[in-house]
Amino acid sequence: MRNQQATRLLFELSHPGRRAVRLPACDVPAARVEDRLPEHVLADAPPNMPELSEPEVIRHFTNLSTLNMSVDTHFYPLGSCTMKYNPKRNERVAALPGMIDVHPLQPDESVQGLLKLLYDLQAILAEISGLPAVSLQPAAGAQGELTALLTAASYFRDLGPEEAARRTIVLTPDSAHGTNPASAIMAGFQFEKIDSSPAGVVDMDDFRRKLDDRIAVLMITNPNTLGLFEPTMREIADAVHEKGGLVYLDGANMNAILGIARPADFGADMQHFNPHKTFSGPHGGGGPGAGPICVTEHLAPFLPVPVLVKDDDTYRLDYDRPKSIGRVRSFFGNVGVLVRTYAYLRTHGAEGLRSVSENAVLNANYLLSRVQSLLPVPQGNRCMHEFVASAAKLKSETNISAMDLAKRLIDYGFHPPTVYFPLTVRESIMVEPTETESKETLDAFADALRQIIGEDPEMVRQAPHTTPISRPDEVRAARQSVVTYQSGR
Amino acid sequence: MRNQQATRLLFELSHPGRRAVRLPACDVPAARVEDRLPEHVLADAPPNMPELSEPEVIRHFTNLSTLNMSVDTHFYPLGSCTMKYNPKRNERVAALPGMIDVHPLQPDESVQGLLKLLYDLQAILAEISGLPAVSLQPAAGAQGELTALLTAASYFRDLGPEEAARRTIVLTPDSAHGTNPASAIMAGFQFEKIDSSPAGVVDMDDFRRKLDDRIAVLMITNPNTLGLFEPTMREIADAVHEKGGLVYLDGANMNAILGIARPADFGADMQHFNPHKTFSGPHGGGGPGAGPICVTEHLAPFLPVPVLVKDDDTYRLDYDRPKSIGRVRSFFGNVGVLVRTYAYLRTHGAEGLRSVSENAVLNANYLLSRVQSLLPVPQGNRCMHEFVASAAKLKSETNISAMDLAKRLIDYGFHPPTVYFPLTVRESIMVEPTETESKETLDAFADALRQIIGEDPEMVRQAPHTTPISRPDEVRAARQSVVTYQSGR
Amino acid sequence: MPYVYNTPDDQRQMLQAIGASSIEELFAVIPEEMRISGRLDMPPALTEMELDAHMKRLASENQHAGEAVCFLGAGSYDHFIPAAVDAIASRSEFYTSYTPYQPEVSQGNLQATFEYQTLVARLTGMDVSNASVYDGASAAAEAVLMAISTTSRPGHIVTAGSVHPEYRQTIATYLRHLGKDIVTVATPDGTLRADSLAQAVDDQTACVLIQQPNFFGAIEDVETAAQIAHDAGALLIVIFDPISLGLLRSPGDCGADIAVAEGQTLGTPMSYGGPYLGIMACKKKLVRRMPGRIVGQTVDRHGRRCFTLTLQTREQHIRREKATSNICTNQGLFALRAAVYAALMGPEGLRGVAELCLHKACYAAEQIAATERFSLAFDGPTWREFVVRDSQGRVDDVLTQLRSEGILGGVPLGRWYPELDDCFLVAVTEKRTKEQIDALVRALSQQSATVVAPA
Amino acid sequence: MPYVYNTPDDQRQMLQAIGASSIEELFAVIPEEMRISGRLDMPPALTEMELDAHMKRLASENQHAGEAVCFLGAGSYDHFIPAAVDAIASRSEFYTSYTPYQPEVSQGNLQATFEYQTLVARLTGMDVSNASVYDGASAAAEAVLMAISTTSRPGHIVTAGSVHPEYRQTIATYLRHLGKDIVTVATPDGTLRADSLAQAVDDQTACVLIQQPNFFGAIEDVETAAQIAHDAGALLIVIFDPISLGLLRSPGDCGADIAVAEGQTLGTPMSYGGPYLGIMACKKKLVRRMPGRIVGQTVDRHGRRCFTLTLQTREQHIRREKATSNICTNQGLFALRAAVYAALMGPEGLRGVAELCLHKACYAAEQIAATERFSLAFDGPTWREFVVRDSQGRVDDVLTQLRSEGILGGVPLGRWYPELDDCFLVAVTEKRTKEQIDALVRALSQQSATVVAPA
Ligand SMILES: Cc1ncc(COP(=O)(O)O)c(C=O)c1O
Ligand SMILES: Cc1ncc(COP(=O)(O)O)c(C=O)c1O
Repeated sequence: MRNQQATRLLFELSHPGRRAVRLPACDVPAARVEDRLPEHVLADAPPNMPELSEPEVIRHFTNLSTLNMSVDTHFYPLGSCTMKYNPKRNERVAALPGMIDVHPLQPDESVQGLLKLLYDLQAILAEISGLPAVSLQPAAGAQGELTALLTAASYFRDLGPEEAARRTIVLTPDSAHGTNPASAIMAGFQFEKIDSSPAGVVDMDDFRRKLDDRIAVLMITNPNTLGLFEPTMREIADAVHEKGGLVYLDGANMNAILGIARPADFGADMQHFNPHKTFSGPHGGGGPGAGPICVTEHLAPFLPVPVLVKDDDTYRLDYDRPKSIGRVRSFFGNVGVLVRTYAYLRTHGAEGLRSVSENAVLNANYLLSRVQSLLPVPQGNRCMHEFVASAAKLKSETNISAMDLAKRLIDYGFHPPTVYFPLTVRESIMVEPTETESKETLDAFADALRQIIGEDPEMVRQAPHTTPISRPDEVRAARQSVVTYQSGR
Repeated sequence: MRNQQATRLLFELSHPGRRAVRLPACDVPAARVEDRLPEHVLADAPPNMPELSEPEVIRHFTNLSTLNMSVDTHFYPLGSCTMKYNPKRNERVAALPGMIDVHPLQPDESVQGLLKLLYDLQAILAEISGLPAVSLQPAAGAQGELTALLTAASYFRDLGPEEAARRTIVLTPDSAHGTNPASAIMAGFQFEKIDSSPAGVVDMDDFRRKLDDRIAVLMITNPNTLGLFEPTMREIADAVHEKGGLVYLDGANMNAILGIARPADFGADMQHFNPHKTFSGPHGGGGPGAGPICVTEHLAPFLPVPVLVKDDDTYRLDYDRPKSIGRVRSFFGNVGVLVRTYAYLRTHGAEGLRSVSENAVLNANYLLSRVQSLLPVPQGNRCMHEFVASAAKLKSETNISAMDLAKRLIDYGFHPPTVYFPLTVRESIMVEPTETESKETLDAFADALRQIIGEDPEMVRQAPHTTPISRPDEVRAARQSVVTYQSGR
Repeated sequence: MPYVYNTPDDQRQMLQAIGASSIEELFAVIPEEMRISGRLDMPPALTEMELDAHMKRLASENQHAGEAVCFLGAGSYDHFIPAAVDAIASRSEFYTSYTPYQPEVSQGNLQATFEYQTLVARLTGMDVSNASVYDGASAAAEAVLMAISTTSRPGHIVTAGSVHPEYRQTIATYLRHLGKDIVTVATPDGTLRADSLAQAVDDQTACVLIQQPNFFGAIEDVETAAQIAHDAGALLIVIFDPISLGLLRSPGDCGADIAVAEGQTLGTPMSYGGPYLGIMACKKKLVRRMPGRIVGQTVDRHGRRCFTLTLQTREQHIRREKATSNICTNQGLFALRAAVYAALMGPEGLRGVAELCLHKACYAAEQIAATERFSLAFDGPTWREFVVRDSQGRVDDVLTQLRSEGILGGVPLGRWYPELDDCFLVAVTEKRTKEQIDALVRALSQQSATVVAPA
Repeated sequence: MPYVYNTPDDQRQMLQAIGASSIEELFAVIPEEMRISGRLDMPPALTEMELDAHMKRLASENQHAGEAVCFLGAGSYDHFIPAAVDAIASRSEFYTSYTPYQPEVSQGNLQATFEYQTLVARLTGMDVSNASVYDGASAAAEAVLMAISTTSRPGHIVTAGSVHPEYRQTIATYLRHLGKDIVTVATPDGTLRADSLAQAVDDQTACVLIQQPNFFGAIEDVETAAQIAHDAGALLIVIFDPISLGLLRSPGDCGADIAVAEGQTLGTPMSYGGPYLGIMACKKKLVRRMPGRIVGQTVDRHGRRCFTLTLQTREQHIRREKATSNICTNQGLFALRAAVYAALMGPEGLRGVAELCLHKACYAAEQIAATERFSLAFDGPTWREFVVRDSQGRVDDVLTQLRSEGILGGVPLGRWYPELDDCFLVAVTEKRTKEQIDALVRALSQQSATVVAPA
């Protein structure tokens, strides 16, 4: 019953002369375009866009949508991504005209409602993190990292040329997300990594070996990407501080510790949040996100402009911040995402947030308890919000890889977990169920996994069998690099 | 990749204690319920509703939705139903708070915008129909029929007891929709049918035989359900009028003649519109619709209350209509549908509406020209907005029935046409493409039909093969009559 | 030409295939004199951008419950609608499909309707529900027709003054040409008295129709009415309020044979009166007399559970003039909304809403009754709604003044009840805050203070 | 506890399976002293009903373009968004999914992104597009980084005063600790002069970055800039406006090596500045230096055409510290909106919108220039936006007065350009009617009439 005609490419569906929109007649005196703009800048013809009717456009994209798995349709335990349910109430309030039809350069007096919301959001984030100074500007977690590292760099520069010249290195555990090293380089630092111990946490010997006064920032994800709380967190932070460095917490895994532990309390000087993850974004098929950062008081002067401040009862954007790093994007930030974040936080409150983390951790541990009888979970039988199993043994025995398991889970109606990240576990399968899933769903997932492991390996290796397409040729994609529509291909 | 867990019945998914909603604390002094309401009227326990979390509810219904074909996803040539594309602009404006959060009993002064809209809508409908007096009250086409017939009955009663006693019969061609005879009976009339000629139009001999002064109303669908314009329409209407009867036009097929012919001009005294069809409703999975009626000036006093009138520049609901039939429902009407109707009409204008019908008829004729080489279309090689093919010959030759063809079309990604209606054609297949479909879609449909006719009949008889379920046992459904969830069945 | 689905070039090709020289030619079957010569006289076409601006302007000329504080009820209520209801109802697979004639491509609609039927049956304590009719009033009328055909009694229909007057009008209109009489038992005390009812019922009575809570918001004695009706061999039809069943005994439990309701309160916006949801449920033995579509469970050719329209021989498209009703298009999308709403609320949520309505309405009633000028028109328990009497008898002035203060204060009763032309009906849903109720009471108190010269 | 996904009973069972005695115990790995003893200090949880009311109140404290008439631009514009864009973007399969790591269950997102890339490439006249970056400003910064790594030139980056000041600030911030200099060529006439540019460029210049139409709404000579850049062996980066390409020659056609834009104008609401859409396209030879995700076409194991993320070795999750950028989450939903918008508009629609902007802005500029008090700050052709000078130099007063009349009249330029502190930028999109423009002009004329005492 799939409509395969409608999902041909827009360019194949295009038909000269079709029109989806009508524009009003020009109600002001119109001149020839050539009389108003120099001819040499004018295009010879209108842009080469496809031509379709509105029903064709709607049918095309509606049918395309049904080719996706999504949180609203499927269990989506994609590790490190916190694919929790996105409450519909957030979408409704974020769509209010008074929230969405607001121009970014309206004077502060005309957006007091929004500024109040954003100001109060800052306060809540500061409370969750324990770090008092907030910038809502970064557009995603990775940009939050960059912004914070630039803030740190400016801070060291502010301490004098010597300190600035010395602090050249960002240190990160090898289980870190790829954004950490990439952000370090973009911010002008060199990058060094710390080995993980067999237990999946920071190898303290290696850490101590690498720690010296060249370290500007230690970036650490805690709970880490294996779903483990770093047991020596405090020790690590103290050691870094002692050497004059700063500690950055990659907050992608905050879903495990909301209202339970505050990054400031375990030594972080800076952190970002991923509201599209922790605070139910939603993820938008790849974005938008937001990447608000919280920092200590002494780093506050370096935060991007503008800074949102409150004078008595009015809210104001402060651009007069001489030590600021400047800005990392235009305008205020990804406000649409932040409004949803605020709605999420306000409808949960302190108890609600704590319960989020409690249940996220409970769900993960429960699923871990069910999965570990099927696949080894090298880093122990307890976790925080996610855990990493390994298909290495299965692969050596049956030639079923982590990827094969992932693909076959699709046939059972589940979005696959993250596979092959973190890099520190072979054939890794990183499962993050989140708190919004029911026990029944977790059971069904574990049952499916068990069943798959008993299936004919050949069949599993050819999975998925129930999707419109199966196992794209990625090598060919990269080699031929067809990245725009080429008619006839 | 289908999520079959999520589409179990709500009652199977239910789990005691799950909660999707939270309610605010009571902010007024609360008493015990028993102190405020007599105990004997209080239920022993809360109602036996399922208990689910919000993600479960969303996942359940979202997955259910994907089991439907719909206009937004598929070509849906369901004859007599005018499954045209429903422009998204109508949905947007109908959702404005000033349109939707309005209480039906607000004073007229507080809803002048809406009353103006509805008043102007009346004028446009009157213009399309040529009949000047409008009631927007009926909730669907069938209720429009009933309302008009009650109006007619009151009119005859108003002419005196003799006339009232005489006018007992409603006459309708045998190709009429089932609502016509049913409405006639509900309005207190007897019902007689007129045979169709072999050409698929009113058999004038039979008509003349049945016409006498007992006829209160002739109900006629024009273009009729075979997609043919009744060639003797004027003659029929004149003859009815001559006998003192009234002519009712079933307006379900207005999509063929908007701006081209007006029912008043071919003799109608009354008609309904089906805005959910002709004016792009949408259809809502079975409703809501609306059934506004237009009547001649001399029938106007009998229309339901309230009547929307304009005094100078203000709009007012007039309840003081002593001859009115009363009302056929509560409040004003299906206003949400009427707002969309208004939006549709205002974005089309006179030329736009004419072009709707021109293209509806062109599309139908084009598809007819392609289909008639595959299946006989007994009533000729031209049609209005739809046509009726017959699988009778195919069935006798290959044992492929109209239903089999319908089911197999599903596998090709098409919603089946209407089958087995009208009853006057054997193995009928009633195809109404509407104006919003492209030539490519019509071609693909005809190609599919051609291909199917060449397929293995056994396979066709077992179609559909690509749907979650295939060929429900309808006899069992009726016999066992399980119409609510029974656990374990 | 506004929207181009097929271009002039496509049209040319299509005409060629048809063998026609022009589109005009396709209309040649319509005799010239029936054709419009010019074009329709209507306003010029708006673009989408212009439509938006135009509709926003019209919308701004309506006071609405988002800005004004709404205490209006009388059959339509400002209850809260969770965003999840809108999210589901705006899935285009639901709202751009139609009646599920083809079950293989309609399991979504069919299963949702089956679930709706089950929810209604459970809520009402009845055996079966149909897939919806138009609204509460037409549901009541259809129920009366059901009762007439079931009992085959020639006699009258008994109802009460405390039943929604527009519902009674609707029934009267439906019956007007069927030669049936309606007897309306007066309810001067605001509820139906058992003795008055007993007097009106006889062995020719087809049915008794009452409303619980009634039009005045008051609690009726449904069981006694059932007793009286059944003793006379008549059916009892109860018009219920779905939300009230969070607290009250169900119609089935109280002895109703047919239960009908306006389902607007289950997740449907007020929309100036429609589209709404006519709920209709009955005892199993009456199912073959029930109008409208019904979805049944069955199995497919592989034995898989599935759903399909069933018992269609009741319906107009099969039985034509012998059908139980003429209904075809119903209110499918609103049955879906009701199902989503009920699934979200669950037992606790429904009860919670019903309780909040009770407590807030009681609080409002007490406060209003404590003003100098206003009193409650009737004694006896009420749930979400109550009748206020203005000792100065100037209901319109009072409400106009409230409206100028941003309060939609109540529905005047004089239009339907001349004897209550000094009264108005006030409804208080769970959405109303104490602050808003206090503002209403304050505004009314201020009017108490103002001495008004007699009109 | 607010929302119950698993009940206390479920939790007990789960704990048992885990072998833990309490949820508390699961957190035992976190040393006591790092745990919060009490609970977070934040406002109590709102229910959905309360949230709605709360957010409506906050929203009502913002003036918005639905009620006020918006002439603000400077990088964000009040263009019309067809309802069909919202309808598609609110399909939850789009907005509740994530980066398409698993192509089998992400063909919807992948194909839509592939289509978006193609649309961008066609619009810009470039060979390839990525799947989006954050916004126009960060796209510009990423383009500069690309140019630096491509040319491997140690030297400076040349840009112009007529480039959006926030974009220049963003670039400066990105470069701050990389030891690169930015030279900003002044544009006192409102456009970049070729001789000034030529002077600033040398054989160490990595790139030239200009904006077309520029920040002041004026038309730059891109071809000449391309010539100058290329003659010096530098890359040309052009910041374009997508809607303007309905009329103007594309960046590719004018010689750009990298083209970036703010994509907000393609169907994204203004949302107080974000989330928006960073568009980024380049010549084929630069593709391996491009940041962000890219979708490529390939075939599956049955030979069926399909789409997948490709060229991932550029990306942080593969290359880590050697990646072209750190970007991970991008602006997928807004790339989708842009694709839907472009598909709806088609060539004629895009041209039509661009023309309406041109004519309306020209009309507004002419009318304003005809007032006594106000004049245009610069000569030369403009498209959708222009700079107005207040002869009395009281820009804030003027705009405040306009605002009190319901007009968001313009963006003051003094914050970025002290020399233009008597100027403001006025943008006129296709949504503005003659009536609205006339009202603006009338309001400004009235201010001309009022004689104001010097401040
Ligand atoms: C551990 C970790 N750090 C950082 C990021 C980057 O965040 P974003 O994708 O919001 O830029 C991610 C997200 O994928 C992550 O999982
Ligand atoms: C010819 C005809 N008449 C009447 C009707 C009844 O209209 P409705 O379904 O709106 O009640 C229909 C609709 O199915 C129809 O096709």
